[in-house]
Amino acid sequence: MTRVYHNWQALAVLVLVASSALSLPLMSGLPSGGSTAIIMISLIAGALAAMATQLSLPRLAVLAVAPHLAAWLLLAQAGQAPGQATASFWVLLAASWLLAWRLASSLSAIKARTRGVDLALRLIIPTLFGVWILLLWEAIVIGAGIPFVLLPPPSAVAARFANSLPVLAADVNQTIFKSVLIGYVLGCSTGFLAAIVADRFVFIRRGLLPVGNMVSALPIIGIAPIMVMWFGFDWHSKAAVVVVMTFFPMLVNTGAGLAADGHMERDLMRTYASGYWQTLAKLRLPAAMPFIFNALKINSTLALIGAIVAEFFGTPVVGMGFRISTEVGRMNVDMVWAEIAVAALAGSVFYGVIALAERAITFWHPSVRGG
Amino acid sequence: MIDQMNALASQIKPATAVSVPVVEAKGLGLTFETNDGPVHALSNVNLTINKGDFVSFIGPSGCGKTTFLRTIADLEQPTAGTLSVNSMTPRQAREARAYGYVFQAAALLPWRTIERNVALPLEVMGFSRTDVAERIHRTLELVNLTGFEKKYPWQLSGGMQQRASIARALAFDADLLLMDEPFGALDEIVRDHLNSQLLELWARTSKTICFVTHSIPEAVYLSTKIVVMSPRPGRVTDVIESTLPKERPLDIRETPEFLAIAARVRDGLRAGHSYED
Amino acid sequence: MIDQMNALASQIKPATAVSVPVVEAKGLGLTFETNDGPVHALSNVNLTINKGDFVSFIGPSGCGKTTFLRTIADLEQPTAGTLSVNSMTPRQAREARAYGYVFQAAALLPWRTIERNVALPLEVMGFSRTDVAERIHRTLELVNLTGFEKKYPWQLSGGMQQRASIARALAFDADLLLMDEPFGALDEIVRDHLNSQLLELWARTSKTICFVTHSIPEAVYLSTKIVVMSPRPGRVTDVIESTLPKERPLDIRETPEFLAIAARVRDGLRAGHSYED
Amino acid sequence: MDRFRDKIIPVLTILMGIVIAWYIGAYALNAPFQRDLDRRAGETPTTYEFVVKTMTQPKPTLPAPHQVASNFFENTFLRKVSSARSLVYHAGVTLASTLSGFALGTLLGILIAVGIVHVTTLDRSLMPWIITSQTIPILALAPMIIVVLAAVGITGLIPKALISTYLSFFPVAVGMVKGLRSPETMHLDLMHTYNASKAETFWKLRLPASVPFLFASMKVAVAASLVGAIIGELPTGAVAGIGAKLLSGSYYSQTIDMFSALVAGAVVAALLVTLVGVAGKLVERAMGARPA
Amino acid sequence: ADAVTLQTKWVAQSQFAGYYVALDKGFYEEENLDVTIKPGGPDIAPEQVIAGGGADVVVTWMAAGLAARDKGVPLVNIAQPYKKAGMQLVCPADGPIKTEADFKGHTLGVWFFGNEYPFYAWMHKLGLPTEGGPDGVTVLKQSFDVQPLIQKQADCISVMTYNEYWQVIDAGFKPEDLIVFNYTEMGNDLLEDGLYVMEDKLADPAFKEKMVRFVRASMKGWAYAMEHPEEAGAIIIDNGGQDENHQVRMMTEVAKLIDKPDAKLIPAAYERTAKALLDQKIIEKAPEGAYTTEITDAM
Ligand SMILES: Nc1ncnc2c1ncn2[C@@H]1O[C@H](COP(=O)(O)OP(=O)(O)OP(=O)(O)O)[C@@H](O)[C@H]1O
Ligand SMILES: Nc1ncnc2c1ncn2[C@@H]1O[C@H](COP(=O)(O)OP(=O)(O)OP(=O)(O)O)[C@@H](O)[C@H]1O
Ligand SMILES: Cc1ncc(C[n+]2csc(CCO)c2C)c(N)n1
Ligand SMILES: [Mg+2]
Ligand SMILES: [Mg+2]
Repeated sequence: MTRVYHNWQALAVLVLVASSALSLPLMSGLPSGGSTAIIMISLIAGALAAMATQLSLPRLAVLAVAPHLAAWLLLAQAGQAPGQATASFWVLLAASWLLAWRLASSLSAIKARTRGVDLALRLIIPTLFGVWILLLWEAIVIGAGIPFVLLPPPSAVAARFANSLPVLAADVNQTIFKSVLIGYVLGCSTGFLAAIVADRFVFIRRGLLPVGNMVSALPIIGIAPIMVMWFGFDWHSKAAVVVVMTFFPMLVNTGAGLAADGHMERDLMRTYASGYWQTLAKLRLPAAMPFIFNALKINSTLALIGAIVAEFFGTPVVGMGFRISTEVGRMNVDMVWAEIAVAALAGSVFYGVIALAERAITFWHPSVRGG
Repeated sequence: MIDQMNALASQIKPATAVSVPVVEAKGLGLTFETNDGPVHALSNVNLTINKGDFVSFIGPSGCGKTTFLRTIADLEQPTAGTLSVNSMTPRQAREARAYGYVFQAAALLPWRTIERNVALPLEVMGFSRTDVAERIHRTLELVNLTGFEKKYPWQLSGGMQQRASIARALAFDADLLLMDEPFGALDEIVRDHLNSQLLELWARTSKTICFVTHSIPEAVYLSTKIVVMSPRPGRVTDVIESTLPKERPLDIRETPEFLAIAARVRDGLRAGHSYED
Repeated sequence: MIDQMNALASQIKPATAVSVPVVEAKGLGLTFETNDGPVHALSNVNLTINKGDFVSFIGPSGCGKTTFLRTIADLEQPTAGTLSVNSMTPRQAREARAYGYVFQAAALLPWRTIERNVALPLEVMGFSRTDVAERIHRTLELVNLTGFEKKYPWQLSGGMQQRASIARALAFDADLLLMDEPFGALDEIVRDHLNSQLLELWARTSKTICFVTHSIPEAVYLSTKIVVMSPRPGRVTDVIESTLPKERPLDIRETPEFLAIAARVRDGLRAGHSYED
Repeated sequence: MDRFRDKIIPVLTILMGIVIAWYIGAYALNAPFQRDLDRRAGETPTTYEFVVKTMTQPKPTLPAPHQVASNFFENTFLRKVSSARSLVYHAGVTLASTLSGFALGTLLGILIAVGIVHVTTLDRSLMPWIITSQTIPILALAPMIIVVLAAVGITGLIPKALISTYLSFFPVAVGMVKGLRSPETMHLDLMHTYNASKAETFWKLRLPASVPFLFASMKVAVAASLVGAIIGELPTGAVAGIGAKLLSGSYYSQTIDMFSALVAGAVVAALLVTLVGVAGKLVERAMGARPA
Repeated sequence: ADAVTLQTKWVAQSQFAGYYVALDKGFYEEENLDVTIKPGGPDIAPEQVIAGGGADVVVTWMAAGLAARDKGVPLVNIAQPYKKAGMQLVCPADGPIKTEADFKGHTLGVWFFGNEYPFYAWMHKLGLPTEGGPDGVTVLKQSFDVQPLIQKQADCISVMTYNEYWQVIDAGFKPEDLIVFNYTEMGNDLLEDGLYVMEDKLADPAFKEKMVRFVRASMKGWAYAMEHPEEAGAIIIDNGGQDENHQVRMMTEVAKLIDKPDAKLIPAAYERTAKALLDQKIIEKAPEGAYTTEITDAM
């Protein structure tokens, strides 16, 4: 029973490869050749290599090569006759994907002995996942012949990306380094200061926190056109949207964080007859750090979205939001996706930097200590 | 280390006990208002603690031991009677930094190393840099934590954390020590060890110590005065003045005198006890 | 309630102790791999626990008591030697639901009432509805919690929670009880009370009990066998067979025989003790 | 009485402050255009007349609170609910896609969290991508999504709901991963000693333990879902919904209409968040949580 | 009845009155057609919709249509209801811009999303760079309203004769307060709202015949709308339009652009449009077969 459980992907691959033989060729109108044979053989080899509860290193190596070789050849086939994929193409694609899954699960089962191996696994496994999303996307778009203007294949996006670096750089400069960063810093810091003020004066706290809680649930993005009206076309209005979007999460989270220190710790400071600012600096702000970082993380994605969407309502002719909306109108869908890739990349880096800072600063928190 | 402390203790003469009241409670009462109705945590407590006393509080769970200590520390406000600390209100005493408090849990700040934790009250109270360093060194040595200065609390065992929190309360040399079950998390041997160290310290510095415990032998071993409390409402049912000498080796615990006091405490305890808790 | 149990106990004859090994450890070792390097929690432990034994484990903090119990329960995997439970591997024993485990903290699920908490293992093990109801009733009565069935854990005092967790471990009538400092959080009076109840239960049902404690009197009072452990690496330094009779009134604790055993345990303990923890 | 003093008065004071700031802002922002108008018309009004004029423009840069209030009142209470001019109607449309997106998103989030907690492969490979997914400006993609889905014949409520789903699954997934991992080791060990299966551990331990996390993240998710629905309505041709109202308002610079649409959005948001909060409280109460 | 889905370029307004009137008055039904009109919106590209199969026929501007064709979406113009372009650039008379010579160094508002081509063609003709600086013009992506003019964020903005121009007037400007650059009058006009279908579908005679009926009914709708602007406005409001008076006025303005409701494409205008796009390299090769008169000829 457990044997079957561990090997179900491999078994399924064998079944799929066999059944793919029924509906050859891979592309209608394209004769099956040596490449089809290699695909099937490598898949079978991969499946056989995967037939074990614990995978040895050579088996793992075969498993690492097989699905990717097969997928690569499949893509090559699809490229020769776009939109002509037959059932057997899809079946073999599914088989390759199952093998890749098996590879990922055997990699995740490895208990790393050294830090280096652990780090490598931490990077390889999610990368594998990402690579397969792109592979499947490419195969589906090309195999099924989806119109370019609806969804371009990743390869076209990558090509466009490489060819448009100066434009992309200018857009990043406008949207990220002006609107997002400035708005983010302003919004987060004013939100933080407001939380301190609210904490200092009970009356303001009682009034402001419920209102802040309310407002942070509102669809603030709706003010984007109004901000453009008020602050003009350039990045100032985008930064203003970002400020408003990031202000309230920071206010609310910092407020919650300042209430999060233990009663006993607060009593401890009282026994020292510690003053407000001393208690704040030595106890309450450090205790609030996990909450503050939570807001910084939430805000990092909000800021990006806010700035890009605000560019839909008027902008100089540069910027990521501008490019996205303009290039859709020009049917340059590959450029749109290149811009999205940039946004995802920038957003992930932004998030990653904050996450690293969090690890460094809240090193003491159980969630960080635990791994 | 014990040797070293003995040496110290013989150099410094223990202060002779003149009856200066440090804590005076008269008709003290404290009622918590909860949504289930009022909880009478303390009721008509009359108690005088003199300078140099070592007072243990013992009683079943929920009888108000912690509440009484917290009231002394100005962490709770009495709802009846009067309470003075060093002839001041508890609030003035707190603001004069009259006492050190050891909580039941260690309550160390996880983002500070052990030495920074001990430094915390010193920073707040504005001690000089060199003084701080010297005091950290001295108190950590006292609780046997030398070598662990740079560790974070979670890197220490529960017992070591507890000792660090005691060091923190000792660091600024308050004359009154309030200790709420400080040795609850420790095993018998470590407890014995810390008990004797605490006695040494007390004998040497003539501090006044209020000490909450669940252990009868511990109470008897340590105290000059044992306060037995009983719950609902929390009140003092017995105050036992210890007849044991100030010098107490560990094996004093097998003497008939010791056992007699222990038996009296046990009876007092049992009387006030309800098995439901 | 004690009377009632006494009545019960006199009806049921205690099973005569035939030496059937329930737990057998041979050269048992367990090393944790941590990023600071390996921690030798257990090393070369040889121990046989027979059916009907009441075995106490005592030793300084960190000596591996919990780890040993967890290894028996198949919650940790030994890295050396062999361990059998009811002549099976620990894993098979666990899958056969051979034991009940009482954790150091009560570990009640806060969203279940006391009776639903006791029902938890019964649900998992697929007892019938009526059987479940009957067992809840019986075990809650045994630990003196009748009337608190519908209460949530936070509505009970620490001692009552602890008793509920004991009831939960008793509910499915495993022959082997593993108890990790079950009375650590209780005050002396409640502890005495529960100790005698546990003894009654044990005498009546001839269960095998493994019991971790920090209290020397408790260990001596309860056990037929006391295992003294010492740390770094965790190992068994002494196994003391108790010469006390099976019938043990509370005042047996003042007899010379009792004190002699206690002294031997204390010596064993002190020998293996390191003040660093 | 205490509740009044400690809760209501401070909130009212803050709201008052906001309204006053709003009036001042309305004057400041509307004054320049009013000056232009007067100059072109050759009028020289008194200060009082001028102030009144800045508060009564038909298309002000920032409408005054009373303008928004009366517009909101008119379009909410004085119109037939079925009429395309009724804010209730538009709020209803938005609510429908918000709720369906929210339901889908919550379900998806829970499923992902269950997968991540139980399957190591998913845990290792999925988490970074879930975070990346939220850095994609889905809102900027909304028009394309609407078009692409229309190409496969999916129109109406579903595309909007899918955008809401995309935005709302994230907080639920993250919160539930935390929640499902929140049981203490001791409780997990307890289940292990019972030889409980993964499923039993899930139903009896992990799931109940995750309930507070679930409701906390559902509060965030429902707000995100509303944003998704509104953005999804922008490119569907300004047919119906709060987003459509915002769009057609902006299309004709009808700032008053836009603001009252925003107010409607705020009311819907407050309602939804409160509802989730109350549901959470009820569930937790039923589960025996200690009253605060 | 034969189903036809029409995707318009923008939200329901009198710009598309002919189609809504034809639907409302039953002209489509008379031709045995079951027509669905999908309103557009900001950032809905009709070219994308039709490429994805979401519509049978779309209303779009020729520049966008040809650009899409260049990108591999084979759109064919089958009818051209709008004879003249409605785009113009307006500037406040008290501003810095009085003539084309004043543009240098100033900021101009432009609609993007496929509507920017006429503007760039014009600037190309004037030899003005559009990257800003003292010798060129600064371009702003303009929102869908006239706020940039009121807020003085741009020196001139794009308007349609039938729509935004009147919003400027409504905002308190008098016609004499405005300098107007009309693309048609300047001879810079590129063809606007035309009907486009996918080339491969046209190969099917049944589809062609269906389109003949569709265009015929639509133009009947247009003719009716031009005669009854009030009624057309009301119909638009019934279909989700806003502001009835505005829609009626829009209809009368649109009528001027339609001129004669025969939907015939004027080849010269087509050639000019194609050339302007080629000159700016918006399209790479001269379009071939991008229009057909077969449908309008068969009407
Ligand atoms: N903040 C509070 N609100 C309401 N009741 C309280 C509060 N603090 C304590 N009590 C109640 O007051 C009584 C005394 O509590 P206290 O903590 O002083 O007991 P204790 O003697 O320290 O018990 P333990 O030995 O368990 O620590 C208890 O019944 C407790 O429930
Ligand atoms: N999961 C683990 N990883 C690493 N080390 C561990 C782990 N669990 C226990 N240890 C170490 O193993 C040793 C034995 O621990 P164990 O919990 O068995 O002690 P114990 O005798 O139960 O102590 P206590 O009386 O404090 O409960 C300790 O040094 C502890 O730090
Ligand atoms: C984002 C966006 N902005 C402007 C236009 C321009 N436009 C083209 S036709 C039309 C209707 C005329 O009133 C308008 C405003 C657009 N399509 N999309
Ligand atoms: Mg207490
Ligand atoms: Mg232990």
